[in-house]
Amino acid sequence: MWAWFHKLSSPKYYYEWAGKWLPWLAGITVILMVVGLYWGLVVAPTDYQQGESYRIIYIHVPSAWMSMFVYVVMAVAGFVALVWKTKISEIVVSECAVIGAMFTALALITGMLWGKPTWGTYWTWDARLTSELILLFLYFGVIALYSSIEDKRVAAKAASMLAVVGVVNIPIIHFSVTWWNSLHQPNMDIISENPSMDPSMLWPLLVMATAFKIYFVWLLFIRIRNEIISRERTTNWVRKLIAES
Amino acid sequence: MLSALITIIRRDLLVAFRRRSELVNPILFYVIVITLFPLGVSPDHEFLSKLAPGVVWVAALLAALISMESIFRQDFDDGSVEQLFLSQHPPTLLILGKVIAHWLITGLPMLVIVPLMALLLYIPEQAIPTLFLTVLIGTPILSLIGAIGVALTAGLRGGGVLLGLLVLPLYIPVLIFASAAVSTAIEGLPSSGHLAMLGSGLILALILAPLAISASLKISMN
Amino acid sequence: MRTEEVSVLRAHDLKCVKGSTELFSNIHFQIESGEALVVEGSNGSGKTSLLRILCGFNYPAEGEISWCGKTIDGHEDYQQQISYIGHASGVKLDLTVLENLVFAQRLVGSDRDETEIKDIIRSVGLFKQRNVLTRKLSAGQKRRVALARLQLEERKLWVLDEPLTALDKEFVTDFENVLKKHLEDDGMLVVTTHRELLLPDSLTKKINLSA
Amino acid sequence: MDGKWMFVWGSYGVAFVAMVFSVVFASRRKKKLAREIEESLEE
Repeated sequence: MWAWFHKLSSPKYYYEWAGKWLPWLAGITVILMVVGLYWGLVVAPTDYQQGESYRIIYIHVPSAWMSMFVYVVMAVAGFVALVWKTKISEIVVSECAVIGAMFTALALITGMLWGKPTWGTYWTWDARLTSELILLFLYFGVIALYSSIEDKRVAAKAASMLAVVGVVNIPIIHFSVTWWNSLHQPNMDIISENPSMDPSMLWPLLVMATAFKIYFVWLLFIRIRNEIISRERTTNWVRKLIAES
Repeated sequence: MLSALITIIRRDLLVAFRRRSELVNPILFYVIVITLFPLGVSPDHEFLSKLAPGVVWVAALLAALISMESIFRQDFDDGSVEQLFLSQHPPTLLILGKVIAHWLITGLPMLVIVPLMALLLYIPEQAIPTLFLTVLIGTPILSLIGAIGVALTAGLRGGGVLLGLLVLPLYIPVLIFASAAVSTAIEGLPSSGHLAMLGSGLILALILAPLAISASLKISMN
Repeated sequence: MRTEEVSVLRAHDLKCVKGSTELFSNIHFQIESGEALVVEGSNGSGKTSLLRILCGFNYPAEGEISWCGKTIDGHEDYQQQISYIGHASGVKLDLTVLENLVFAQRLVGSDRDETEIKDIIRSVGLFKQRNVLTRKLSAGQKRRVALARLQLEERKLWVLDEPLTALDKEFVTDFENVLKKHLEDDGMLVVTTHRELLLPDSLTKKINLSA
Repeated sequence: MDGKWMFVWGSYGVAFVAMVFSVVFASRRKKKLAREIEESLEE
């Protein structure tokens, strides 16, 4: 097991290994997305309180989950990069930052589009939206730091450090924002997602959430492979690879 | 151990006092930002005192941010950063000393001036002790977190703006708890809960931040 | 502070990469107590990088450095054997010469009284300027403050990056004597320089990064 | 049709565009990189 991890941290091996997975990941993502979309948009019943607009949660909730999940992945990779100095985990940090920022932005946009028909306004300072907004800032910080340092290995280490600091802070930020929110808008939480969802509505959500997760891995693998080629462009194996294709 | 801490604090204070002109800049900035709010929003007595806790603290965040850069800037230029890691004493201890010195230069003047700012913003007298306490507990947290950001961005062009992007989101919990403490004090309610929250934040920052700063400096030295 | 045992600094198969360019690779060397290593090479060949790797500030892309048989990675005592003078000499411009040295020695942990420090200041020819802000000194004089710090710290391994920059000829001779004395006392030295530095041949190893 | 569907289509549209284009851009970057390296090899 340990030996396998060690092998995986070599860029060449990782490149080939991830390459084998790509078609499978693509296939599973597409199938799950199609199933989830059909189920969520057509099969699932209309919500008696919110009407059709509740269907936005099938992308809003998975995006929001992913926005946090990706941050944790990024921070764990950052920690590994700082302690064991493996090249692949450094790349994972910078690529996760971009993908995570996308999911966070999606969660915000879909959240706002859900808010208009539900609350009558695009933006409210509710705890969830505010936390997502701050999370987006944290992602932007990592991306900005990474792109302003020229030496990409140093940049990746700095970004890793920031990701680790961020992940320690996120629970504190989330707690403070929730607390702040309860202070100012005590009645806002009633119309958030129902904790006891009907199974006919819950299943499509779980399918979509899985689809998003697989999609993330797929996109991450593609981006990591690109970054490996870019960084290792002077090595023999990359040259051979390019010459052969 | 303690003597090393005191040595580095004394050294940094001495250096700072040799450049006295730069010493007052952050505090002037702080005062000016606070003055802008009544001008930009409204000088109405009731309205201002409602806005005041937020204004005092947003201004404190910004002032802490712009004063932060000086903590390691010179050390990177003159090669003292390397020497921190070759010392007989643990780098984290010396770094803690540097943060303390920096807080004495930037946070302490804020502490002195904040009751005056409270008068400008019509914060009732009963809330001033709480305000004072939030600044006393809150600004060291700002220094500790800010120093991580500076350690990561030192030696970069345009580091100042970048620093804001990295550090301001991390300042949010301090802003929330500190201004809420002042607000409750204005309403005449006890604010010890909020202050305890800030206090535990300070303890956490004191333990973790020096480690993060030290690791960040090592990365930036590359 | 100095021990009788022989210390060994050993570098094995070092490689350094900056960005996407490789600065050097396949660097091997070993020095023991009382020996010096002179690092040569053209501009941009990675001399400074090598010294910083030796001090543990940077990590080599490949290879390993060991001190007395133990790898320096996570070996904290090792950094406490080093005195380092880089391009920036670690001198605070807003402190006087004397203050700089007093603070430096306290941070290092050695405890000399002020007369000893003054003796060292005299030996680098800055006694008259001891209470002058370092900012007001010339480039060569600033460099001398750093060299005075070297003698004050009493560390075993001296890592010096272009120590002779801006120094005048007479002082270079003095400084060579300081280095020789350091080697005689079983010290070790790693140095880069563009100017000729006279050190006993039998104790000096050379390595050229451009080769 | 319920007016609320507009918001549903809007958010699904945004998500679709973002996610599909992320993959497309990543694949195009790979081709660009390959071309760059090929050119540097020919030199």
